[in-house]
Formats: sequence, C-alpha cells, structure tokens
Amino acid sequence: MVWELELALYGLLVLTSVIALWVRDLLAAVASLTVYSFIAGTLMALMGAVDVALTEIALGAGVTGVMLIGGISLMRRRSSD
Amino acid sequence: MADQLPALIPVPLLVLSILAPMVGLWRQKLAFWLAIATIAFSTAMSGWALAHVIAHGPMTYKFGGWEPPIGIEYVVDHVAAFVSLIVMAVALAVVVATRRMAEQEMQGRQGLYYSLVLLLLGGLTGMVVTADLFNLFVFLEISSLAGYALVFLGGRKGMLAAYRYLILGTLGGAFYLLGVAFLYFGTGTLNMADTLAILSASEATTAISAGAVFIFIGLGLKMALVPLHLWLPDAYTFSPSSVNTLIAPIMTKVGAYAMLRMFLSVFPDGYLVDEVPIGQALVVLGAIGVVFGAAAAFRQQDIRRLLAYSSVSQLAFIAIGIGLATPAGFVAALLHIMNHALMKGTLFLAVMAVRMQTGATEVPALTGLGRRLPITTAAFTVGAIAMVGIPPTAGFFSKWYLSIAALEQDLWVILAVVLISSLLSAAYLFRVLERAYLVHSPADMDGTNDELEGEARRSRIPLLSTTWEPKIDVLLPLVLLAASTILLGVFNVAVVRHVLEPGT
Amino acid sequence: MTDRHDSVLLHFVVRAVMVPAILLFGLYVLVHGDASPGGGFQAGAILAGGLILSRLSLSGDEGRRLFSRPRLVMIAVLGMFLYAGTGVAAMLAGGDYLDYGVIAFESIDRILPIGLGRREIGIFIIEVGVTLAVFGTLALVVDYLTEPHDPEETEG
Amino acid sequence: MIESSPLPALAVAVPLIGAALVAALGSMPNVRECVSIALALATLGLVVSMLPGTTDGRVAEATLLELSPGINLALRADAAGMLFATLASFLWVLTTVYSIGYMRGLEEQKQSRFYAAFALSVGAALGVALAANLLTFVLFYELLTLFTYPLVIHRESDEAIRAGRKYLLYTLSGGLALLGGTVWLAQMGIDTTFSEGGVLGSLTGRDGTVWALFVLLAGGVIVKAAVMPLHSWLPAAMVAPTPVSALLHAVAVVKAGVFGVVRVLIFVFGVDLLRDTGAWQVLAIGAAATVVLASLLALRHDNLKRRLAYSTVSHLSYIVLGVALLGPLALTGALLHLVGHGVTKITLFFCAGAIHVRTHRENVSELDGIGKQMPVTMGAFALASLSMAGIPPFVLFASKWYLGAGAVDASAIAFLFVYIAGGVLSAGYLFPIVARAFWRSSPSFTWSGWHGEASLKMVAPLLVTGLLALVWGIAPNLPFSFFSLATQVANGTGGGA
Amino acid sequence: MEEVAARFPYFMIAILLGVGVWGMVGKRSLVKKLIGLNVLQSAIILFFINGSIREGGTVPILFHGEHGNAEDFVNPLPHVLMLTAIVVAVAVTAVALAFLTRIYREFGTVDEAEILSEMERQT
Amino acid sequence: MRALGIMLAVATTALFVAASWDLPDRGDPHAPANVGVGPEYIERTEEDIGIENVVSAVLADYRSYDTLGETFVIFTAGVAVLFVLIRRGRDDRQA
Repeated sequence: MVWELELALYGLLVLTSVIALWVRDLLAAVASLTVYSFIAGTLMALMGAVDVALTEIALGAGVTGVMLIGGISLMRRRSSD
Repeated sequence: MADQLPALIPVPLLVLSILAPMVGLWRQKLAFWLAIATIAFSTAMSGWALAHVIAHGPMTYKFGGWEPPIGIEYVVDHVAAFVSLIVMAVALAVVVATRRMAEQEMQGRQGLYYSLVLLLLGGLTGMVVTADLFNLFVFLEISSLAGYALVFLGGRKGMLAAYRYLILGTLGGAFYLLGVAFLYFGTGTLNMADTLAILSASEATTAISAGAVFIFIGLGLKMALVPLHLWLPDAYTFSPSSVNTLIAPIMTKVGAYAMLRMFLSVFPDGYLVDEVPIGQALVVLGAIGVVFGAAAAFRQQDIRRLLAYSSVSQLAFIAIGIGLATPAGFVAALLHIMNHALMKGTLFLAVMAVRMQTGATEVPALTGLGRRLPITTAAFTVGAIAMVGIPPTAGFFSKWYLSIAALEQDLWVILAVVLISSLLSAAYLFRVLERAYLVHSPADMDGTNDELEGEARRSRIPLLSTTWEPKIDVLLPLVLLAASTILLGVFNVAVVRHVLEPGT
Repeated sequence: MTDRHDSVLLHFVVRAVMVPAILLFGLYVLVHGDASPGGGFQAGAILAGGLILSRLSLSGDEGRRLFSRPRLVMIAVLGMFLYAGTGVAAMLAGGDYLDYGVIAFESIDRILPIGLGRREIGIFIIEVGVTLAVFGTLALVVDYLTEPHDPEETEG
Repeated sequence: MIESSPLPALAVAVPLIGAALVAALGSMPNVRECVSIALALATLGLVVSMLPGTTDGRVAEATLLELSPGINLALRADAAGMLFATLASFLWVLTTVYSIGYMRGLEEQKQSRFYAAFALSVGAALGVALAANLLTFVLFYELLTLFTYPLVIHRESDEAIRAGRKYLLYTLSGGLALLGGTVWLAQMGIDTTFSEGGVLGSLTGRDGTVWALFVLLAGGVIVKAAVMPLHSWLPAAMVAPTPVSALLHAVAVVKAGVFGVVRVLIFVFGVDLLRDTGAWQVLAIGAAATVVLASLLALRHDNLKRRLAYSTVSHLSYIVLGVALLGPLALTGALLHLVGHGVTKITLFFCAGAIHVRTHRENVSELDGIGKQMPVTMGAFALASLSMAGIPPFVLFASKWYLGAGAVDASAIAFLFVYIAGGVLSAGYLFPIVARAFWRSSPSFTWSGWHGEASLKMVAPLLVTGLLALVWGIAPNLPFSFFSLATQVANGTGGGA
Repeated sequence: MEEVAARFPYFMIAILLGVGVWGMVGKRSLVKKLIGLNVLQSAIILFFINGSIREGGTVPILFHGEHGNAEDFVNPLPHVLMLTAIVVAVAVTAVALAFLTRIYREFGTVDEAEILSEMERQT
Repeated sequence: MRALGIMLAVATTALFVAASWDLPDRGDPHAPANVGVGPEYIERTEEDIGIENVVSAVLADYRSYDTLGETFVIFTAGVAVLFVLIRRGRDDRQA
C-alpha cells in the first residue's frame, strides 16, 4: 500500500468532515458527509477490509445519506451554524 | 434447563420484543400481557440463576457452542445474578403499575411501547450477564436506543431532552467503543476473563491505560457521573411518567454495574488505581457529585426534577464505592445499586400515582396530599426516609457500608460527605413531606398559612378537593417496593453475606 | 410526489435497468456472502436502497403496493424471527443458543442437495433473516422519514 | 450474668406495633384511647417484670438479627437501661391518661396521628434505653428523632413547621455525628457492646483518635441533651401540645440524649480512658456553663412553657455534668437526677397544660391568683417547684446531694457551687410563679367566671407525679428500686475512683 | 519518515475524533450534531480497521477448501466488530432523524438555541 | 457551548494521540491483536465451518450472538422510528 495515497485520502477525510460541519447549507453538508463515508470506505478497502468497506459504502454512505436527505428535505435548508 | 439459565435471562426479552408490535397490531391490550409475562419469566430466571449461583457457584454459557475467547461467553456470577434480579424485579413492579398510565400516554402505540420496554430490559440484562467487552457495547446500544425513543414522547420539552440524551449517550457509547479498541489492540482478546489474565501477566502500557480512561468516560456518561450528568435531569423530568418510572430506578444502575465490572473482571486488581487514577477520579467526582446533586435537588420545584438530581447524588455514592476499589467498597456500591433501585422505584412510582390521580408534579401542588392519598404518600415517605438514610431502612446500610469502606482507606472526607449528604437529602425531601402532610388544601385553610397558601395557588395545577388512592394495580407494587426498602434494610446481612461478599 | 412528471427516460432507466440491477446485486451479495465480501447487512441495505430509489424517483410505483408499510413490518419481523428462532431451535435441540451444529439440517440438504454442512445452512438461514430484517426496517424507516407533513394534522 | 429472654424485645415491640393499631382505630376515639392506655400498661408490665432480674444481676438479653456483619440488633435489660426504661414506660401511662384529657379538652386535630406517634416515640425511647450496643442505640436514636417529628409539628402552623425544621436539623446532625463515630469504631473492628468498663481500652495512648471519637460520639448525644450551644431546638419545640412537651422534656428525647451521654461516656469510652485523656473536662465545663446560663435565661422568659424549657436545658446539664465528673457518687446523683427530674418536670408541664386547657393562658404574668381557681394543680406545681429547687426531702435534693458529693469527690469544688447556684436560680424562676398563683390577685384583671380544676384525667396524673417527687425523695426505691439501680450502675462502672 | 508512515493514520484519526466531538458538543444545529456523530463513529471504525492490518496480509477470504494460514491474511475480528459498529451508527442516525423530524414539526427549527427560546416563550 | 466544544475536541485529540503513541506499529505481525484470537479464526474456519469468507464465518457463527444483537439494534431503531413518527388515528392499525 502506498502511504502517500493513504495520507492523501486521510487528508480528504479531514477536509470533508470539516466541510460537512462548516457549511451552512445542510444539503451540502450531507453531501460532504456522504463523500466522507465513501472515502472512509475506500480506505477500508485499501486496508483489506472489503466487507467493512462494502458495508460502509452501502450503509454508511448510502442509507445514511438517503435518510439524512429524506430528513432534511422537510426542513429549512440553511443551518444557523 | 439449569445449564441454559444465563441465556434465558435476556434472550426471551429480546425474542418476544419482536412479537410485541405484531400483537399490538392485533390487540393493543394484549401487548401488555405479553410484556408482563416475558418480564415475569425473566425475573423468575434471574431469581433461579441467583439461587443456582449461591448453591453451585458461577455459571458460564458459550453462545453458538464456541469456546471463549473464540465465541461469546456469558458469565452469571453472584454479582451479575444479583443485579439482573434487582433490575428485573423492579421493572416487573413498575411495568405492572404503569399499565394504565402507559395506556393513557402511549395511545395507539402500546405494541411499540412494550416492544421498546422489552428491548430496553433485554439490553440491560444482556449488559449485566455478558462477559465479552464488545457484546457489552452491542447491548448497551440496544438499551440506549430504546431508552432514547421512550424518553422522546414526553411532550415538547421531552423532545429536546431526548435528542440531547441521544447525542450524549451515543458519545458515551463511542468512547466506550474506543476504549475497547485500545484494550483489544493491547491484549488481542475481547473476553473479559481473558483480558484479565493477559493484563495480569503483562506490564501496563499507555495504550491500555488510555483505553481505561476512554471506557471510564463512556460509562461515566451512561451512569451520569458528575460532570457527565447533564442529560439526566431533563430526560427524567420531561419523559412520560410511565417511562421515567421505569428508567430512573434501573438504567443508570446498569451503567454503574458495567463500571464495576471493569474493576472486578477486566482490569487486574489495583490496576485502575495504581496505573491509571480512575478509582481516585471516581471517588473525587463522586464526592463532588453527592454534594452537588443534593444541593441542586434542594432548589427544584418540579418533584421529578428533584428526584432526578437526587439520582445524580445517589449515583455518585455508587461511584465512590466503586472507586475505592476494595471488596468493601464494591459491596457498598452493589448494595446501594439495589437500595437505590428500590428507593427510586418507590419514589418515582409514588410520584406517578400522584400525577395520575391529581395531575400534580410541582412541590407546592402536593399540598395536603397525605390526607388525600394516604397510602401513596406513606410509600413516598418510606422511600424518602430511606433516601435520607434513617435506620433501619435500606438507605442507612448503604451509607454504613460505604463509610466503613472509606474509613478503611482513611478517607475522612468521604465520611463527611456521606454525613452531610444525609442532611442535605433530609432538607430536600422533608420539604416535600412537610408540604404533603402538614399544609391543608386551600379549601380548609384557616388563613394561618398565608405564605404557603399563596404559593399553592400560584402553581397553576388545580387542587382537587376529592381524590382517592389509585387502584390496586398501582398500589400493590408501590407498597411492595416500599416494604422491600425496609425489609432489605433489616435483612441486609443476608444479602451481603450470601451474595455480595462471595461475588467480590 | 404525486404531481411530479416522470420523464420517459428516467422511468425506463430506473425501472427497467437500475432497480432490477440493484435488486439482483443485493441478492448476489446475500447468496455469495460465504465466499465473497458481503452478507445479510449489505444485502438488506442494498435491497432497501433499490426500493427507496424506485420510490423516490417514480410516482405511482407498484413497489409501494407490493411493499406496503404493514408488509414491511411483517418482513422485518419475519427476518428477526428467522434469526432468533434458529437460536431457539438450537436450544431446543439440546445445544447452546445459536449453536447450529446441533440442528438436524440434513433434511433440508436432502430436499435441495447442494452439499452444504450443518453450519453452512445455519449461516445461510440467519443471513437471510438479517437481510429481511434490515431490508424491512430500513425501508420502513426511510418511508417514514420522507413522509411529507400535513400541517393540518396535529400531533399529540 | 446474662440470660437470653424475649422480654426486652417485647417491651420495645409492643409500643411500636401497637402504634399501627392505634392509627388504624382512628375512627373510634374511645377504643383508640383504651388501646393506648392498654399498650402503656402492657409495656410497663413487661418492663417491670424484668426489674427483679436486673436488680439480682440476671440481665435479660434479646438478640434479634444481624444489622451488619458481626453487629447484632440486640436489646439488654441492664441496670442503667432499666432505670431509663422503667421511668419512660411508667410516665407514659400517666402521660397517656393526661393526653386524653388534654386533647379532648382542646379538641385538637389529628389525634390518631398524635397517639400513634406517641406510642412510636416511647417504643424508640425504650429501644434507646435497652440497646445493647452502639449500632442498636444509633438505630433507635434516629428512629426517636423521626417519630417525635410529627409530634413537634402537630399544630401545623408556620411556627410549628419552622420549629420542626430546626428540630430535625439539630437532632439529625447529632445522629449523624453519632453515626460517624459508630462507623469508625465498626471499621476499627471494635465490638461496641456496652460494657461497664468501656470498650475502648485498646485505644489507650492514642489520644488524637480518642479525642476525635469523643467529639463525634459525645457531640452526637449532647445535641439531644440540649447542652449549650446546641440547645436552641428545645425552646423552639415548645410549640408542640403540652403532653408532647412533657414527653419530650421529661421522658423521651432529652432523656435519651442524657442517657446517651451515660452510655457513651461510661459504657463506651470508660472512666479510665476519659480520665487519662482529660476529655471529660471540656464536657464538664460546657455543662456547668449551661446550668448557669440556661437558668438565667429562664428567669427572663414570661411564657411559662419557654421558662420550663430553659429550666430543662439547665437541669439536663446537671446530669451531663454529673456523668462527666466520672465518679461513682456523681454518677449515682446523675442517674437519680435523671429519674427525679423526669418526674418533677413532667409535673410542671402537666400543670402548664392544665392551666392552658382551662384558661388558655400561657404567660407567667397572667397567672395571678390562679392558685385559688386550681388549688390542686397549683399545689402539685408548688411541690414540683420545691423539688426543682432542691429543697429536702424532695427527690432532687437527694440527687443534688450526690452530685455535690461527687464534685467534692472529684476535687472539683467549683462544680459544687455550680450546683448550688443552679438550685438557687431554679427557686428564682419557679417560686415567683407559685407566689403569684396563691398570694397575689391582679387589680387590673378579674377572673371572669369560675374556671376550676381541669378534668380528672389531667389532674390525677399531675397529682401523682407531684407526690412522687416527694415520695421518691424519701424512699427512692419505691416501687421501682431506682436507687438500687443507680448505685448498681455507679458501683459497677466508677469503681476505679 | 518511517515513523511518520507508520503513525500518521492515528494522528489523522485523532483529528477526526476531535472534529466529531466538536460537532456533537460545539454545534448548535441539531443536524450538525448528528453529522458530528457520524464523523466520530467513522473515525472509530477506521481506527479499528487500522489495527487489523498485518504486514503482508490480504483480504480474509480463503480459496475453497484451503486451510487458512494466519500470516497471509489480515485480522478478520475487527472487521466483524466494525460491521456491527456501522449498523449501530446507522440505527442511531435513523432514530435521531426521526426525532429531528418531530422536533422540526413542533418548533419549526432545528437550532438548539432557537428551540430553547421557543420553549421559554411558550411557558 | 462553542468554547466547550472546542476544548473537548482538543482534549479528545490530545488524549488519543498520547494513547496511540504506545500502540504497536501498524501491521506488526507480533502485535497482540495479530497473535490473539484474530488469526485463530483464519486457521479454524475451513475445518469448523467450511466457508471461504472468514469475516462471514466469524460474523454469522463464531460471534453470531453479536450479530443477533446488531440485528436487534436495527430492529430497535425501526421500532423507535415507528414509535416516534406514527400518527394517531391514521396509522393506528400499524401498531
């Protein structure tokens, strides 16, 4: 495993997580969280945990994303902080 | 069947929780009977397990037939059987007593309600009997999720309280999981006995100590240890009456029990005191919590909130007992787990009965209660006296054992804290009792109590002139719980000698 | 969602290609869980995802009729019972809870001779149970979460 | 010689269990009061039946169950305990009769609660008297606090509630201090079964520990004994109905405190240990100061019950001082004073109550000429006043004689003067009342109509106790052998003097 | 460099944990709290998976009939645990969202401070 | 709240960094986790169970009780969501 690639992915993780918490647009935040989960899943696959990666992408990114979007679609899109 | 006992405590609760929504779909009222039958069965199994353990020593159970540490193991020892019996017995009494309140509060969702109750209890008993660190986490989450949802339905304020409870509870669960990660990476096993053996044989490392700290924070959140108690007062105050009556006596106790498990069967003797100062932290935070909780309780107007802060204070007692990390301390902590479950069960049940009959929850509105609901108020009084710790009620003996355990280590401060907290408890509970017994309802006030009368009027709850005791299904569990606080106080030596001392 | 105009292309792509593909993939993940990555949870999540996708993108979907809320509850409960019941069956057969080794699964193998061991059959049964439970629960949850709120209805 | 017997347990259990019966009979006042009297008589019978054994040195003991590993709930009828138990159960009979008259006379509210709490309080007081070890003592001591609380707040007025809070604050704090000391002893593994030479012999030489224990244990009991500055709950508690004051001040609570001082000082610490450490001096000086100060305060109060309350504070410290002197003579005097003060002070309170019922007057200045209206009552009052002042041959003369002799014996002459001053002051605050009652008639105020004596139910008990103050002065062994018991205790424990 | 290569994931995970806790405690929006919770859970999962690595190990799937040789595969146990943890995270998220939906219907906002002031106003 | 959040975040990060300093190197074959029960599953799966995916074997058999618990977590979530979101009257039949 190339550690530079890993480092880059971790960097992206931090970036997306901060974005998810920073942006005021909730939809963007959720999208960012989905990307975060997806990258986390990729990292897991790189580390040999393919089962976990599949689950993280199906459940963590997929289902969570759908649920969050479903939930916030009923709300005001802008968040106060 | 005796060899299947360990699994028979939590598994029926879980399995039949699946059935409850379906039964509720068919006939709402049947869900209650399903739940009560299941809880009664598990209670009986817990009792049998306790008898079996006393007679034949601890039992182990291998799920899937796999030897630990390959598979998941359950261990029912004295302590586990004892705590699970307490949890189930109190839950049985409370669920019986809250039937009509739940019918009122859970209109149209009784099937789901009883399903969640069974899941909650299944999760809690699973936490009690498990001997696997990760399995503990799974059951912790089952019980927590059920708990969050149950708290939610208490009206507008309950919603935010439940959400905060969810966030902080999950934070606690996450920290516990993080701690388990460090333990696993340090030992390579998840089985408690195995962990204990490996840790005893090896040197302490920073990673394992840090794992212990994470576990401490996580379980501290679950057991509402000051300053991690923030979720508790709102969750207890704003949840439905049928729910807070159920969760207040048992839920935090199981968190405390899990903390105790770490001391007893995960970390080697003295590890959590010598290598990483968790025992000390528990003692210090406990001492602060005892005084803080009691002082905060004194200022509350809502009786449920008052009792919630009193829970913070009483749990801090348990924390001190655990933190002393001596057999005497553990005995005191376990005894108080039992006593507090019984006392809080009595008190919250009495408060629920009062709310059911009169709608009152604020202290000023309790005026003249002693005349209108004499038996309920008497039960409340017994609970309150036990809370203050007047002999021969159960509460006195927890204080007794805790003081002895503290003095063994020359912790004079703890003795002082125990004594002062008794006085503070007396202050906030007699405030309620005074109101309940002494001041007549405004109808027959002769004007000598202008100040008090005005206060009673200001609390907007109507003071009914004619109210009567709740029906027998509420009264009987209430009286039984109240009587048990006295009986188990008088016969505490039997509990200590046959159950607690062999277990610690 | 009722007043949305479905484009023909979207209709075709989703209904004829994506949903079947997703459902097929879900089943594949379930059946091959013993040899390749995946298992009950993933399969259940993927199946639920397919259902949700069809619901979100299409109106008047027959998926709504086929998987009505009561049916989803039934599916979830059935899945849970399949799992928990297997454990109880092991208990009744004299073993510990969830010890598939003691259940006489041979009769199943005789009917459907695929040459699996007792434990493999046990694993397969509980994986199916997990799939059903996860599918039913998640679909139900998302269904409730995305339900639009009528302002007239007041909640008690 | 100790022999196992159920009698001590029965003596405590009868009033405690009977209280439930009394409470249950609330709808039938006559039956309820008959039951109350029957309970009191039964209890007295049980206690007295143990007397011969105790005076012969055959001590009855009942061990009930384990309270904590190694510590039993045990009751034992030893000489000191029997002294207090007999006094309490005997006066309970009289107080019950008196209460019926009083409560009916005033048509007080919640009489069932009153009688039930009364029975519970006496039961707890008997438990305090007969407790065989410190933990059992603490248990009943706390229960006594709890059971007397409803009596203190009986009137349910704001003032009563405030008094109740104060009462709880003081007595619970005292109980907790006592508990602290008890826990400590239990933790050190010391068996605290009361024994005549004390049980802390193993602590000889560890002065710091002994002092700390002394502060906790003695501090705990002197709250109920109302030694200054821990006395202020007692005058406040005077809002209670008069029979309660009579019980609180003559029988149950304060005597339990004083009796606790005997138990703690003599039977736990032991004479020798206290003498070595010198801890007794602190207590003796505090008690001596209380004797004088409380008497001076009593002079200033016009309210009759308050005056009596301060008088009680003063006289309790006589006893505490007597115990603290640690000699056999002083101890005999203290125990006699415990009995004598009980019977004397209860007479005074009975009289105050009778006056209140008939005239609704509570202040000394309003009592001019009342002796002509209520000659029997005021006669008994006069007898009791003479006794309080320590005039021979009244009972409190005998006790003061021994107390004074004890002070001389302990080469602490200063305390002898304290006793004398206390007697003079007692005369100073009580004799004027008698004088007013008999020899003065108010010019500005005439008695409207003939009041006359209170009902027989009230007059008979106060006459009995008033006469007993005289009888026991002459023959203190009649009929309960108080003197023998007192000397038995003193000889057993203070022998080293 | 070697040291960093071996250690940096832990530091990154530490940062992610911090971000998650910050989101859960420091954010006023209830949705952001939930997002923080998900970040925290994922970080813990990554930590577990990091601990499952074995030098030279590969995906823990055997060939049919092969006897597994421990040196050739990464540790499967953390994977199993993390499957559970992911499911728990999803379950918590579902419940939290159900709460949020009701809260939004009730208060018209998901901002903690606004909800509190709304509650003040009502009582 | 905001300051508290940042403080707690920093504290968590610091605690974790301090704790992970002592962990075995990533991928170290001699780390406790790599000599404990983990590898045993790989060694035993073929003989005990006979399926290829070790993770599935552990998930569904060796630690199937955990998986049962996990399914119950999902189930609890489902019941909880219904409990919270069900409407009185309209959905009465569903509970």
